[in-house]
Amino acid sequence: MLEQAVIYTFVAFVLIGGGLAAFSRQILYAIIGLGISLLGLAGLFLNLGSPFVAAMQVLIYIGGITVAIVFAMMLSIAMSIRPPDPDARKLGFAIACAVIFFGAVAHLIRGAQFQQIASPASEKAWSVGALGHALLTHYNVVFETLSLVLLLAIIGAILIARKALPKENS
Amino acid sequence: MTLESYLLVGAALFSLGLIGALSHRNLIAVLIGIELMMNAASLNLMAFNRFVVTDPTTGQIFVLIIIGLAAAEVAIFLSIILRIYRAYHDIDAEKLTKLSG
Amino acid sequence: MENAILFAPELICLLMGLVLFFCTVLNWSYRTTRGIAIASGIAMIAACLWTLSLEGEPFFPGIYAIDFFSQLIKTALAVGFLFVVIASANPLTVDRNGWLEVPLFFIFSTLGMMMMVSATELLTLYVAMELAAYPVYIVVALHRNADIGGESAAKYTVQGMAASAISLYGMSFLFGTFGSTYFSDISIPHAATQPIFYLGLLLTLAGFFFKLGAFPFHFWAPDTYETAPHPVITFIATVSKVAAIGILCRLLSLAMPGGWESGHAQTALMWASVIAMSLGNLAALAQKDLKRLLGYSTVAHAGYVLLALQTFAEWGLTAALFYAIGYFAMSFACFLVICEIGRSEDRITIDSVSGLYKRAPFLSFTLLIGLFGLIGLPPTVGFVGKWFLFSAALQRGQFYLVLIAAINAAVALYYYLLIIRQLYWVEPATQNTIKPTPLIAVTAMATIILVIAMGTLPGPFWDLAARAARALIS
Amino acid sequence: MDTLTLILLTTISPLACFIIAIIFLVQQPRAAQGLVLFGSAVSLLSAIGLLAQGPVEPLRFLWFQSGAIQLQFGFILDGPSLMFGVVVAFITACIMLYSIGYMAHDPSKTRYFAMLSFFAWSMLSFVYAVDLLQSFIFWELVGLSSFFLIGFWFEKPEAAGAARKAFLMTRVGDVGLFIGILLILQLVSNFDIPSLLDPQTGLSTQVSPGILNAITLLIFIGIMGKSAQFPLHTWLPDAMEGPTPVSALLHSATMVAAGVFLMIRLHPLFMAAQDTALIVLSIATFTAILASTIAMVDTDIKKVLAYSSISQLGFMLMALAAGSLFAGVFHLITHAVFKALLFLCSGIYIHAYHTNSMAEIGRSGGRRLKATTIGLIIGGAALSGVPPLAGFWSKEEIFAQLGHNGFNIYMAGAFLAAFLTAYYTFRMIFLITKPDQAPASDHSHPEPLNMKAPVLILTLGAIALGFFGSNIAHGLGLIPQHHSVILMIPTVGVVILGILIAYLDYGRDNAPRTGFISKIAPLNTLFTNKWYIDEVYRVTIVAITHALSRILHWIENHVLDGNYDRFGLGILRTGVKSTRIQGGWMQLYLGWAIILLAVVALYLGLQ
Repeated sequence: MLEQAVIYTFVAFVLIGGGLAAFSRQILYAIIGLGISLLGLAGLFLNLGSPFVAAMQVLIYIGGITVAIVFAMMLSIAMSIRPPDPDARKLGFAIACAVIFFGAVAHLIRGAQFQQIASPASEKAWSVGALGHALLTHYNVVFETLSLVLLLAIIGAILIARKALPKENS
Repeated sequence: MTLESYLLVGAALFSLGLIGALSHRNLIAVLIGIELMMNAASLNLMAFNRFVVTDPTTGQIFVLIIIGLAAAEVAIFLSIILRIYRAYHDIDAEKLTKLSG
Repeated sequence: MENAILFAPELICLLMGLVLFFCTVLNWSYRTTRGIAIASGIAMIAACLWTLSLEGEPFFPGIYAIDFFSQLIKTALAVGFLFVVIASANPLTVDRNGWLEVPLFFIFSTLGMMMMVSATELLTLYVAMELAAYPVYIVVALHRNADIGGESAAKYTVQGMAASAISLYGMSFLFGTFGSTYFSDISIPHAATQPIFYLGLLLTLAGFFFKLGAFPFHFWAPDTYETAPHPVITFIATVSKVAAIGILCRLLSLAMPGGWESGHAQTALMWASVIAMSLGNLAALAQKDLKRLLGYSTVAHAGYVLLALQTFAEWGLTAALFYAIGYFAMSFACFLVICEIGRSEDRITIDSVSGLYKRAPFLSFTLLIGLFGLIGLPPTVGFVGKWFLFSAALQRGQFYLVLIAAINAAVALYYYLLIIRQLYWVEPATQNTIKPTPLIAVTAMATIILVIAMGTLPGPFWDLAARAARALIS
Repeated sequence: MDTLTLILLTTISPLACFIIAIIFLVQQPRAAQGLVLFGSAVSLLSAIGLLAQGPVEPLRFLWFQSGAIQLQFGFILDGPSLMFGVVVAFITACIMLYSIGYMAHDPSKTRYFAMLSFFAWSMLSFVYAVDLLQSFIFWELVGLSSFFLIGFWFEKPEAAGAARKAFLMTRVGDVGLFIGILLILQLVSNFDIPSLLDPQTGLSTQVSPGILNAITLLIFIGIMGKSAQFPLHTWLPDAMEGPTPVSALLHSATMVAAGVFLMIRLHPLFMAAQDTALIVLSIATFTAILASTIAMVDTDIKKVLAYSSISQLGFMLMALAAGSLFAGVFHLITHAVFKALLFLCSGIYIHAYHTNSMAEIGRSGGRRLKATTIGLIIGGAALSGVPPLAGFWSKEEIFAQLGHNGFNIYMAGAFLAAFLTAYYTFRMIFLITKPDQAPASDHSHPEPLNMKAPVLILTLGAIALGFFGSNIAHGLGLIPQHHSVILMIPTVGVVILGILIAYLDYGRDNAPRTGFISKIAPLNTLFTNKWYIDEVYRVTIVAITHALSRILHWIENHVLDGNYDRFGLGILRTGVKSTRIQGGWMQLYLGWAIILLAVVALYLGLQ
């Protein structure tokens, strides 16, 4: 019973946070919404049996990515100014798109029959050790590639954000 | 909760992300919307991982990789935002006419 | 050791990428860096040719496949990389700060594309796809005018990220349907009963449609083509198109046996094809900006390729691969000229090429051949390639589809001819002649020869494509 | 020499000359000219050699094979291709010879001769093509090379425009042809022309009459474009902007004849498709009359000849549609010779007096160029159908065919067109030879020998060719029919009537020098304005295209570029220093894409 309540709390986190992120006109609230939503997700991950991924979600996503977004916002936006006027037509269109998409996907999900397994896999299969082993055997290419992508992203980010030299050729 | 309800939560999160990405004029808000969409995929993967798959490592690794890629993506995108901000910060009238012409 | 040989092209790509990275760290001159990049391109081609007929799985089984298909596409990618680096001899439109890094990002993007066509597992595919995409996001932003570059990069990146999120969401359903990320576990008979599988496939394809610039994810193409720095857009328009067609072939080949009968995916692709080609050609009619016009023409050509792919047959697959290589050559011919004549201009309008035959006879001839190819005139690969694409659809009895395509090809003639007229029949505004360097002249010559040779002697190229297609299906 | 060597010599030598000239001889125009002329001579001699050997089995080579599909190339060596191949090679050789004088002072002679050679290669390969796809490829190449030749003087905006118009209009036709070919591919997966035409197993036995009508009609659209039949004819008169030898080559004997030749090639198919044959007959008759009426009021000598070509092509198609292969081929060959002759003569006048106006040529003393004037009169008479010159015999054959098969209305139309032909031809001759005022002074110099020689050769051809009708019929494997003298009477009658009226209007000593048609003002205006067909195009097709592109442009400006404005201005106005996504345009599209995906997904779900 209590477990159920906790899960539903997490689901509520996810959806309320998502709603805040989607509808808020104040960019800071949107970021907070994203944080709440991600936190809820981390809870759901925990509930789905993966404490490691949940921890990573909190550490990297909330601790890293969201904070980076906050910094970018502070660097680029004067916080005090009035948010832009809402564009009702655009919002309506976006909501319509989302509702149609959700309807279609929900319909398909409800109609789908997945080959579900009877009981969750053993505790051992979920362990961090198993994950690490798989990353270095099965998925070593993926792992290496990911590190390459991160390296490139860092170089690129520095390069793009670097202040441009005065133009020589104009 | 059943698999189906997890998937529905995922779909709802995706749709919320879609609203964020489609309705905002602010690039950061758009980025947030897209992050939500990616997280909906993560939720799906974890749910399938728990209910469908016999070996649960794959889904978890998938989600970990998504988190890593999202970090890279955000880094690039934020630097682009800073670049645009800077370009328009020291904007002058001449530049404007150049753009609109 | 054997695995290292199988993985040789990617390994060389990676190593040379690191060398290029050191070039940027040590702040060597752009000449040197480009020279190293050219050398790495040649080394990559050599490695690809060396491994061309090898087969195997260098990593954990099922993750990564080396077969004739992947190696053929990799060869094309390596050639493309080499050509693009040669074409970016003097990339004035790129931010002066970023010159050194441009070859670096190109080579890593190429690496990502190479891995993409070899990946036989969803996660590997996804990571490779992002490795291919991120460097391009970065270089698009490196326009010398921060405003233009930022604009177009923001648009391109938002579209790309949204498409890859959609793709990812689709992949999660594929994972759920089969309980595995390995392509080899995907069984169509089982899936055909599951509508959710089609949802997954549809959403996954969306990401690749984005790369290809195909309907409905094409709308980034004209804008980005117009505003991105010339060498960058050359890369996007040539190399990444080859990779996109390649990966589409790989994904669709999964549904090959019996794909036609199941029908749904086919119907969707068919409509995508028809709308893409009609929309692209109609919109191109009104364009004044040369790069933008070519952007719309890309959309149309993606439609032609889909025409063959939606047949879900070996012949169609072969035709698409053949056209991918041909399209690479044709569009490179156009973009090479754009890079050369527009070194110092941000925008290339149709007027920029007026009277080019007087200022640069050889370059204008190159552009002419490229345009003839895109029009689909006989001595070029454009004609034979379109012929193969169309006959693939005809073999499925889709006469009306081909009819639409043929009318589209005729409409397209008009705007290409507009450029040709500008090239040869209008007096140039300036008299400065443009003399390409010997290296660029040789590259242009090689492109022309490729366009003509594939058009007149399609046999050997077709055999290569057919062999690749068979490798995919089996 | 064996057949293979001969056919390769015929077709490949112009190509080889083109490649060598364009790559190595750009700086040596004299060498290029000599080489190209040599190549064309080789080609002509081999073509004659082939004709001497007589019809043989087609030669086929595999070009490309994959699975069930195979593409072949090869050479069909039957009556029509052997004879027409010789005509093409012959006319090309004459025109190259003539061009030496005509283009003597042109700075880019190499390019000119190389393109002529390229053209000869594509045309000859088209004539001998055994495979329908091969035919189509060379058909396109013929169009492409004529695009370059018409636009040769691209400094002139008219020439550039004309080249573009020619290319676009013939391409409209080509789409029809291409679709027809694709239809054949889909239905029978076979492009081999002899087996398609086979009366027992060919295309006509495998598909329903309706489909056959559709296929042949689509092919006829291609023919309409290439052979300048109504309503796709307006490019041909404009295409006279090219150098006159090019006009002579392309618009009398070869390029426009490609359409007619395609119909000759596929004649059995057209005969099996009754409805198409009737449509072809109507369009051809109408075109023949239409073009003649325009020719009788135009003042530009090349334009008159151009319209005359259109009208004569109509005659050929009439003959073919009425069922006579022989009449069509015969008229094609005779017309090639006398029309080339007329163009060359006009070229000499234009070269000498620098004017295209017939009256001006006459006033400047056109008749002093003796050899040319004789050529003009003989060629004109042959065109009009004065017995016993070439045109008489071939036209008589057409009338006989129409009468024989009971196409009475069409026969009446043909007589009308023949009458008009005689009238406008002699109007031209009289305007040049009997000027209204005596030439001021004699400053003309005699035509150079290398321009005179082709004229003389072609004059002989125009006189003699008519008597070879039975040989041509024999070459086609037919037995020539002998027609009654009764039928020749009206044929000769209309010709004499036409000449007589032309004499009254222009020829006699105090002639009014205005055509009889000017008394009927509305018709005169109609004809002078070329039946307003270009205007109709301008207000319909061109306007629609422009409107469409303007709408798209508006969308671009107001939906797309407008957002650039809003982007920048928004920042200034509100001072919001936020980074906004550039306008709603992109998000709108992304939204539509999502909706589309959702709808497709739903569609899948509801299955």
